[in-house]
Amino acid sequence: MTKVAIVGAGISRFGRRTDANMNALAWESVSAALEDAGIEQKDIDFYSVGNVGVWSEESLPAVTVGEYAGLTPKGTMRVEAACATGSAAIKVARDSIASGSAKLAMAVGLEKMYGVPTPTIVELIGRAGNYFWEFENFGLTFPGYYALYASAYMAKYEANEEDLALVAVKNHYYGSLNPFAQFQKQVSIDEVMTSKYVAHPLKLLDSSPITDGSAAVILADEETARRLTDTPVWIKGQGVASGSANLSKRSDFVSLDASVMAAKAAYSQAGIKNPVEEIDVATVHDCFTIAELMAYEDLGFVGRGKAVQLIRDEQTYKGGKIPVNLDGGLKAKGHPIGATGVGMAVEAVKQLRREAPKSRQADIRHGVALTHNVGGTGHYAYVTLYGLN
Amino acid sequence: MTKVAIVGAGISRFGRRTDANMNALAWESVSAALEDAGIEQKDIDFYSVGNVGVWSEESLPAVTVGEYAGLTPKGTMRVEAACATGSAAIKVARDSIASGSAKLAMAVGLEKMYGVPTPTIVELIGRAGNYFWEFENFGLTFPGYYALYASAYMAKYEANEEDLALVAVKNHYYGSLNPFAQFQKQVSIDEVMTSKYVAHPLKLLDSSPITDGSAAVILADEETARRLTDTPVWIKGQGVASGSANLSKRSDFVSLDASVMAAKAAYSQAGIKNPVEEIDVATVHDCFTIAELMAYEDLGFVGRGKAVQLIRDEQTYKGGKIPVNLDGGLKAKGHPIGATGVGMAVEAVKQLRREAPKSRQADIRHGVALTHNVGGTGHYAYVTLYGLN
Amino acid sequence: MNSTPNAIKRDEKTGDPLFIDRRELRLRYEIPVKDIYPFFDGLREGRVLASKCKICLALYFPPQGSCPTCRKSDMDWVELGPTAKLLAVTKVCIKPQSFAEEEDYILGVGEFPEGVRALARLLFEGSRIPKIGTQMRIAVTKDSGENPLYVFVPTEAGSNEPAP
Amino acid sequence: MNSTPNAIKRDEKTGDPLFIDRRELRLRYEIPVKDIYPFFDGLREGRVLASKCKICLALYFPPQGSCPTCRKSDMDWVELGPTAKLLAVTKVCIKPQSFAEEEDYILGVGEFPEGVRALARLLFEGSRIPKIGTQMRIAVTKDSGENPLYVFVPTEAGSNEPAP
Ligand SMILES: [Zn+2]
Ligand SMILES: [Zn+2]
Repeated sequence: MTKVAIVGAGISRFGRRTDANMNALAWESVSAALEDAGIEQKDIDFYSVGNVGVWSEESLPAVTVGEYAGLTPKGTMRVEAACATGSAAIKVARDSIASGSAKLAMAVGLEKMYGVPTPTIVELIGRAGNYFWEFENFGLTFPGYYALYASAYMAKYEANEEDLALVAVKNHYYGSLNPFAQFQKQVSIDEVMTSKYVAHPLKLLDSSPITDGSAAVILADEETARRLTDTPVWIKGQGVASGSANLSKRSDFVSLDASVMAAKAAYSQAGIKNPVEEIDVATVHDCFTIAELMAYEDLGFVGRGKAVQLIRDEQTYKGGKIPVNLDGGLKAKGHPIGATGVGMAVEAVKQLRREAPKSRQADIRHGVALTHNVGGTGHYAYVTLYGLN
Repeated sequence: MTKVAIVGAGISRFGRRTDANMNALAWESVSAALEDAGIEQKDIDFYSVGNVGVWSEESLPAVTVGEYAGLTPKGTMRVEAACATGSAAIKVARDSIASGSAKLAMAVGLEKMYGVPTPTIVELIGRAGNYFWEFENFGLTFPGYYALYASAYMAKYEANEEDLALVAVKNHYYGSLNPFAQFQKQVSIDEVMTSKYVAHPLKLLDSSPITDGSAAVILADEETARRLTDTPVWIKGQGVASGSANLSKRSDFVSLDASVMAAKAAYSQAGIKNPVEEIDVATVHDCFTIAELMAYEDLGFVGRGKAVQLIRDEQTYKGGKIPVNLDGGLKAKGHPIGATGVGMAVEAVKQLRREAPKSRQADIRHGVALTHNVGGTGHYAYVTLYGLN
Repeated sequence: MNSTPNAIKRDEKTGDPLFIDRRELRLRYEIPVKDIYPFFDGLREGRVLASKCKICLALYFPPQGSCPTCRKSDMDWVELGPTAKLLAVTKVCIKPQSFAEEEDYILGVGEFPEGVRALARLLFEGSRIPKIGTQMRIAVTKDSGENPLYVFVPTEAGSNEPAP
Repeated sequence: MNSTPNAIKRDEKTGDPLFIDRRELRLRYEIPVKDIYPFFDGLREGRVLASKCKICLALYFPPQGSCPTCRKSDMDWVELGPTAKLLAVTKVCIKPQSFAEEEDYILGVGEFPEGVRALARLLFEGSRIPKIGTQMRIAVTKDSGENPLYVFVPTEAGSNEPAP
């Protein structure tokens, strides 16, 4: 495959953004990415826009963002892969280049969730999955999906709610160091444990928030990348897999098969044999605390049932065996659904270029970062490896 | 660019499909495409699903279709480019192969519009474009968009409503010969002229209908294609462009700039110098009769203002200079938004393989077919050239 | 601010001006069920039916009208249950808008001996969350609109929970 | 069919069974307008304002708060009009659900001498559709909810239409 690199990255402030409409919100990251790459809109051959929408007013966001940001008349499309939408947008931009149809492409991730009241957002997220057999009949919610996994995981591996809380404590700690994060404050185990149940056994502080935000990356072919920058961040591999729509089609509830498959494919493409040894920093899909624990195992950071020990030992903090979510993760940085995967890529770029604030900059030894972006509850999984070489 | 070919194509019956839910509707074309290609689901490396949705119940159609059709756990995403969604799905599948990340990929186009009542569908289509400045304030509808173009085109080139009607007469004639079409009956000029105004000067019979339907194509790299079939249909070029979201940002209303740009790019990639001489058959985006006339000019079939003479002279009928929409077009075959572009590809494949019914089979001399798929009113344009060589 | 146009309000927390859409979109879907109609027939008779491919004998729940392996639409309809083992469970506390009026409810995935699984509400005494591994019985009750709906209930022998 | 469950109805044309969703989704958006608030201020004063980049002088209508060329958010606000030339026009007869109560309405795109264009309703006597090329005047009226809204009306000199 033709080598493709990220040559520009930008991100908006995440949070409840009543000050910016969809297009203006996208522009914050698009302009930052153009600035970072040192290029103009006319240099872009194609752009993809990752947006789930329905909670926001524009039904053709790729076009409205393009007009606002001066990207018209470039070719474009919108993509959706639930909460992995941002990574799907990166795949489309990358394949456009790798196929030879573009030299420079942009992937924009965008979500404006606070366009409707919170109960409506809960409704809309709940409808994802299999509508008739899960939502229409039973009112299964999105936290409910992950709560089902948490119930089975905790029963099988004798984990408890305090173990889940450790993930929230870590990610809020790093969120407190990230000025772009939605929650820039630490939380204690007690605060997590006394927060209200959203879907038993998951509590409010086990959950990522509702978020508005955008992120953008600019991708280039090898020649263009080397011309534009001394520190291109190469996409070394990307694995993509899907899981059943109906959760009842899954055979167990302790692991996301799609994550396992996507990781395997990405490692194989990137030549990674021992992830913990060869990866400097990872951002994983912690929409709920249980999701981060399952990710440790699904990505091969530890064996089955060993994730709890990894977080108890603080081995996923900076300086640990495998630092995870040093940007605060979805949990504290926020989870603007369509932007999340692109935001992960932005973080990978900053970490690999050693541009993160010192307090949360990982030790870059191998020059390899991983992003793990899950759509729904393993309905989609996109695992991507980024590298300095 | 790596050569990519279509090796399997399938389509569902188009119409008001109260007998099939979204997944079952998709399965009709997916199973036909698998059958046509002579492969099984496990052979597919990646599939894209083109679906606009909101009028239908499933918000993660790529996943629910995958589960129903036995495509899980293959990698997937949903794509959207308004009415050009199907062509965007083909781009994603093609680039997946051309980039080397897949050998066999499927593009599925799907739309179930009759999931809600007609006034709600009119509302949802109207909201596409720029929501606040066009819909919220003024209630501009989708037919209204094209009607604005019709008013300017007719004024500038002294065309009249009868000229528009000629397009409807032609496409209904071919629809009457297509058992998969929504309208399998001819209409007279009188019937078109006496049908009610939808958005002046466009009438009901100037307009494509609301449609449920699906279509699927299977794409392969050169080696796989040659192994699977003796008649691969190669993608010779694909141009992609966009137009402003706000119609008021357009400088004139007689041509879709995005179509012109996309055609130019596609012709350049495919080495087409004189479209009318080198293309055997075209399917163009006739969501309204005016759209087909503008397409004749935007695609370079005739000079500016000459489209009316082309249809008056019946030169876009079978046997004419450039046969257009021998499947009935969006006008009579139907326009299931996300499926339309894939349905165009299916028609190109059948025409090039000389598998269309004799009464509407074009004379294949150069082995080249064109599809022109517009999203919104030139908000997106995808022009694709297919060939036997 | 008196002179703010009607359609614009100030956000309570940030004070930012927000234009309040005058156009409400209401969506209520009509979902074709022709190919799985035997399921609804069964439900009315108090039975929960899965579809079974006559060719490869694959069992589908939720039921579907075609078998993607055989590419045929030739299905038998077979009854599930009565017992299933609880694989995963939750109590939904933050509810979607359209379930806002309901009490917190318990949902779980039960696995039948035939190998298929179903998600359904759990109706156990006192809204108790049963343990993973509990044997349950599938039953048909009615939803608030008098439509038949399947649920999991304790087995006739009692809760039948695994030892701690 | 008496025994059809409540939630299932037969389609009137095809007789196919359709499950009628019990969950209605209602959507009404709140759209941030902070960066273009001067536009709404202007509208209340009867003026239609475009934003103009202080650096490159590019004019934006609909207005936007940032200039994508200069990558700055430093805008002047300038009044459009009063006259514009009609470039394209339609009368909307089949209306969306949320406009169902309104009479058929006329919409057109007018081009201002400054080069920018606007889409708006046309209020001409007798709901007449004016000819392409007609000179019009932009004005501010109120929508049914008493919110100010811009429209095109005949110029003060009369309809000012081009000769046929
Ligand atoms: Zn079978
Ligand atoms: Zn400027």
